[in-house]
Amino acid sequence: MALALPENELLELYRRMVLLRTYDERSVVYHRQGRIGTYAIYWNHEAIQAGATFALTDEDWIFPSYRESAIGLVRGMPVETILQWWRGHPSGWWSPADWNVASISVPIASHVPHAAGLAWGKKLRGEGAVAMAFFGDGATSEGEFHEGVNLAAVMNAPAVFVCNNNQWAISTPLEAQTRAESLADKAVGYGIPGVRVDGLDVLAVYEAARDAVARARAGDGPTLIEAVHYRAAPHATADDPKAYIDMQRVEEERARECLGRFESVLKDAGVLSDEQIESTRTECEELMRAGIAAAEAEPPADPELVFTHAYVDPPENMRNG
Amino acid sequence: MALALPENELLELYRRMVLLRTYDERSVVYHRQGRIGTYAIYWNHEAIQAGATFALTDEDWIFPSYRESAIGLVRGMPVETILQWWRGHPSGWWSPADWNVASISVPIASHVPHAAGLAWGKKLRGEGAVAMAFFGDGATSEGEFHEGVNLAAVMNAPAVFVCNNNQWAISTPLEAQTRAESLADKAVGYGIPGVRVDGLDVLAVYEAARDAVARARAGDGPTLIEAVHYRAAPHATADDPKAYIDMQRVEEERARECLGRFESVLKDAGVLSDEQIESTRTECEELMRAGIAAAEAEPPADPELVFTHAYVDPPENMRNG
Amino acid sequence: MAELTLVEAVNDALHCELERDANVMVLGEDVGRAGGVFRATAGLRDRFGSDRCVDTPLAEAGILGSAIGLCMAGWRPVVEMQYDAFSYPSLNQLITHVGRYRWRSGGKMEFPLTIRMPYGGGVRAPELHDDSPETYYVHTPGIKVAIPSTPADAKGLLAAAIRDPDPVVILEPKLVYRTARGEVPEGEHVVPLGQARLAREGSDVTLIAYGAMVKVCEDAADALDVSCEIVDIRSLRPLDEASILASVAKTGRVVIVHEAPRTVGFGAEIAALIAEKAIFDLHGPVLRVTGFDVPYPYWTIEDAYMPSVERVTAAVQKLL
Amino acid sequence: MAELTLVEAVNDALHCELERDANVMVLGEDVGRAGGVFRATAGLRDRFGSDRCVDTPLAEAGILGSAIGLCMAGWRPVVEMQYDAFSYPSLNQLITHVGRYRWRSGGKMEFPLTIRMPYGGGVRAPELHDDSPETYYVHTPGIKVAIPSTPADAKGLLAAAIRDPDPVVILEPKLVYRTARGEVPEGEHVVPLGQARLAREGSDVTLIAYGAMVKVCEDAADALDVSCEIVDIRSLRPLDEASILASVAKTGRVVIVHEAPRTVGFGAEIAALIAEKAIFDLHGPVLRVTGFDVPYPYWTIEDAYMPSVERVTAAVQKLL
Ligand SMILES: Cc1ncc(C[n+]2csc(CCOP(=O)(O)OP(=O)(O)O)c2C)c(N)n1
Ligand SMILES: Cc1ncc(C[n+]2csc(CCOP(=O)(O)OP(=O)(O)O)c2C)c(N)n1
Ligand SMILES: [Mg+2]
Ligand SMILES: [Mg+2]
Repeated sequence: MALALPENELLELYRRMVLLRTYDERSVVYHRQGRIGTYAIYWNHEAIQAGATFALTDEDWIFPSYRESAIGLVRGMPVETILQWWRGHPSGWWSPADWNVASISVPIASHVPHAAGLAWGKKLRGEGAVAMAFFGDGATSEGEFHEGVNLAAVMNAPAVFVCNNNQWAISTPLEAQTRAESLADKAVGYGIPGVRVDGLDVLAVYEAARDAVARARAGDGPTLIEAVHYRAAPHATADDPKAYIDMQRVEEERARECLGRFESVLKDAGVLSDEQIESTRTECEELMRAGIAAAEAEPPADPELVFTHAYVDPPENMRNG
Repeated sequence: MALALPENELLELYRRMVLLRTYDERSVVYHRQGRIGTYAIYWNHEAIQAGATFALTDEDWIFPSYRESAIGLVRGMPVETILQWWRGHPSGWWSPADWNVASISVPIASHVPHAAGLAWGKKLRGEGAVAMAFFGDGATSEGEFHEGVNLAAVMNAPAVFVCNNNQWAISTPLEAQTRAESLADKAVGYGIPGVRVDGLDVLAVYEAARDAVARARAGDGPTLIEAVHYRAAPHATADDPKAYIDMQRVEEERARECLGRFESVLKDAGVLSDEQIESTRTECEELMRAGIAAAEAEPPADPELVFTHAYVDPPENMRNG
Repeated sequence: MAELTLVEAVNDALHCELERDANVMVLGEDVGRAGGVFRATAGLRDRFGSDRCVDTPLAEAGILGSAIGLCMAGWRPVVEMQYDAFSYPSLNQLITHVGRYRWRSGGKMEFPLTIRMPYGGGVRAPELHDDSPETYYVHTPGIKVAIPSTPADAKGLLAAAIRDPDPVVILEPKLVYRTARGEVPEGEHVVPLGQARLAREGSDVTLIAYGAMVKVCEDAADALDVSCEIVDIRSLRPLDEASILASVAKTGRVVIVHEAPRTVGFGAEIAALIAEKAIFDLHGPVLRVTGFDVPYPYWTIEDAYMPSVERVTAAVQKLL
Repeated sequence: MAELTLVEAVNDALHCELERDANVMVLGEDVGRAGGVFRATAGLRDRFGSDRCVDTPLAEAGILGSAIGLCMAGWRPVVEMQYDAFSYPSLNQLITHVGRYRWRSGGKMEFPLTIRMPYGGGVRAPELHDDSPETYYVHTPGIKVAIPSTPADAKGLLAAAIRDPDPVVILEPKLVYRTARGEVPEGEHVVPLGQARLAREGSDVTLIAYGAMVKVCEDAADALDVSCEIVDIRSLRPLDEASILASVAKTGRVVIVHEAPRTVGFGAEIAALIAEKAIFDLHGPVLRVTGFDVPYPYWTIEDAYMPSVERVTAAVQKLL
């Protein structure tokens, strides 16, 4: 079958997936080694993150949750920046304006209205930028998801809402989260298109995002994309899923993981060789080695930073304590 | 055509509509006379309020918004109790447990989760009660509407959510509230039935509610009912719609009002005579006269009530100020 | 100079600031077609268009959250919350994002948004149209809070808030929206945040208040035959500690007045400030006349809840 | 008596109270299958069934709002908020309904619900896992608030909250969830709300704290060669004013310690209480050692934000 992208782009997309995968796998190791703090594992979410963002230009904005903490990598954000976020070091707090990547959103779904507002605001200015927000299946139960998507729809804002449906919210399964057939169904209530794709098929995710971005740019408003897969790793390094997940099922899911799948697609299409696989992986591992080294080489943060940046123009009594 | 109810029930339903209508029309007069405070007019919403609640038994709970302030009348709540609420007199605060009618909810949509919880809690106890919540079209934009309906759906709670779609939220028209074709569409995202009915056809509303209540009692969970009509009166006594509504349209809508419509249906069916119309109206006007008299006869509230009821077991310093 | 009511002054400020800066926009429930339920935004939609005075869906968290995104897109949003108690659904956005986003950006981005709302009791309204939520706002890091008591300050503080690079919450005392009338400078008028107003000079007792309680203090002062100094705080954060401490040093007697419930109301912060920095200036206890730690009551008895001239004068007499 | 950690004591209390009263149920995010992200609810689902220990959808306002309905249906819900900062989406329900509904019912209905959550900093966690939200709760009328610092109190105060006829918020200091170990009475154990705990007797200075800051005060007292009395407030509302005033009368010197930002933090209320009722007992200013009015920092520098032994001892030395 003909693939959705030219060869060079397929290889770039592949590189991004490998980079994200490498970042994730190394981070779990770094955590075990005590070199980073608690970390939210996104193993097997790479097809969604790389595929959806591949439909964007650099003018477009990305609104990640903690699950997409490393998504800035697709924009060339340094590995060490993201590592520092997980190391609790201030140099991990990038400026959204530098990368058009919003800060990692920790409160579930609370960034959905931000994406709606950015998209709306850009449209009001006649600037073409699209906003793409990432969130999970659990996030769709939050009021702020509802208010944000509805507002974007009403404002006809150029936004793309990508739901990473990994079927778990920590220990809460999807059936305890919603009674809907699919999360894409929620789009109906907002009067916008809802699309359901295989979250492990990077090209399917890309195509859905490409069409959604095209609609947004054409002035046809937001789209909700549900990328369905299964969380095949713990929620985070602190989490032990054995208590609530059938590990057998997890094993099966791990076997279906998205990167290997894309590799075989590319190999079958004669686009990717074992040498390229090898070199891409080593290149990314190199980046990680350099990244963690750079992070660890950074001097400890100046405690004075407790006070800087809270205000442009701080109240005198801010330091009283 | 055959009507959905036996004659005596049709007449009782009619009486309730007249009672609600009379309460509303008299209240606007009382407000002009300075005998009650600001008042949220529900003129032409009576078919929804009387029709939907007619499907309930007294064990079932009603969760009204300010727009359904007088809905307790269908349960026999004294007129003066509701008048006192609008007069800012403490005797207007009934106990929900006495009537299975929750307190008037002022924050939009905030009572939707209460109805979900009550329905769920009754089900857990094996008690058959259904919870019916009323809210407006604007309320469907609130996060608490979303969280409440979703939770009720997940818990398979015996709840009926009645959206009074009068197409305005104060001055905000429906198209600025949602991009959805209909508000009933929102049910899809919760995996529950969504039903759209003519909010001026009391029997249509009743039948939709009857079916929803039957589903709830049968253990099939919640239903969202959208009752479509048009706000043919100001939002409240304080509001002047001329600034934002086409008064021509309002005139047309007033001509289609729901009570007269039900009267002619009943007359055509030979169920209702002019004498009965006359007597029902005078009976209700009598109730109102007695009600306002009783309210005005009540001694002014004891300022001590500022402190009573805040706690079962109040902190000592509660009265410090 | 024009004589305006407080709410007219708010409207005047909005006209001036939208005129002055094309990045300023107003959003909220019923602010456009209706011009606001108190007419605070009247005329803006006609004058500046429906893109710069926007009727939003009924969703306070969505409104405030989208305002953060609007800031990222280069706008200076002025958000109206229709009433005090209806701002609560937006508290999560306020606390977790509005107050923290600039810090998150390493100081590289600004979130110059303004949140304004009518607040306070005494207006004979149904439940939840009477709250004084200033504690929820001023306790939240990253936020500034101002409360005018006069028309001129209502205009000047709102202008300052809109121009301020940080998020500012303006609480407008709805009780005096139409009864507070006064001279208001025409055109641009800015009252810097962080400066208290000496509403009245005096020597025996210092009355500290803000919003609608300033008038209550003035009436109490008139009713008393002691010399009362009245400090109108105006800006809760940044707080003008110097003016407060100077007045306490002068009088040695303090009564703090606010409508909000007493426990950790803003009066507690003022009292703590004095207990820390002016303890040796005091001739007696620091007294608070406040709302009580109970739900705001039914309006027929709200006068028993609201700080009154009687309660303020009684407190002053205790100190003499 | 068994030696338990603070979080084990919470779990123990929940087992006892669900056993004791068939109307008590637990609901929240991940409280069932996983037994809570801190294991505070571990074992409840197996023991009492999935109807009495419920994994809810991810919706804090929906959770707290439904708990109000559960009360109307005769339940005594115990709501877990997974973390301090994740309780904010439920503040609208808390302020507009939880604190007001009994009053609305003319005192005829009870809303005996409990909201419990881990709170506070120092745990080396990502953003928004470190907040101290007590001001938002204790300022809200109709709500009671308690904060344990020992395992025995964690069990006893939670039991008291669950049995209390009014809504109670329990904030559990997660910093010492596993490091605070101590003897905990087996079976039913209730510590009445409204009673402070004299953590240590002393004569020169009174240190007033709660939660994880009690330990900081104890360490500071050990480091100092002055006699420190330590009052563990335990219950912020109802507040044990008598114990605080008695200690101040004895020492005349006060340092109040909490993690929350300073402005209208609970320390302000304590200072205001003292400035009103104990002004003539004081030998010096009332000092506060608190978090700062800034967003809670990145964890590598959080120690510069958290009140420390050094900051407490420095404050004490200022008073001598
Ligand atoms: C408002 C809020 N409530 C609770 C939490 C705690 N929490 C962190 S992750 C998580 C589950 C999120 O599940 P989902 O939305 O499916 O995203 P996923 O983690 O599966 O990617 C929860 C409850 C939070 N971060 N924010
Ligand atoms: C949370 C909240 N925000 C704002 C308001 C102010 N307000 C009162 S009624 C209303 C419009 C409600 O419209 P809708 O939901 O359609 O109900 P209707 O009044 O048309 O019956 C608004 C915004 C409120 N009461 N609560
Ligand atoms: Mg998930
Ligand atoms: Mg409406």
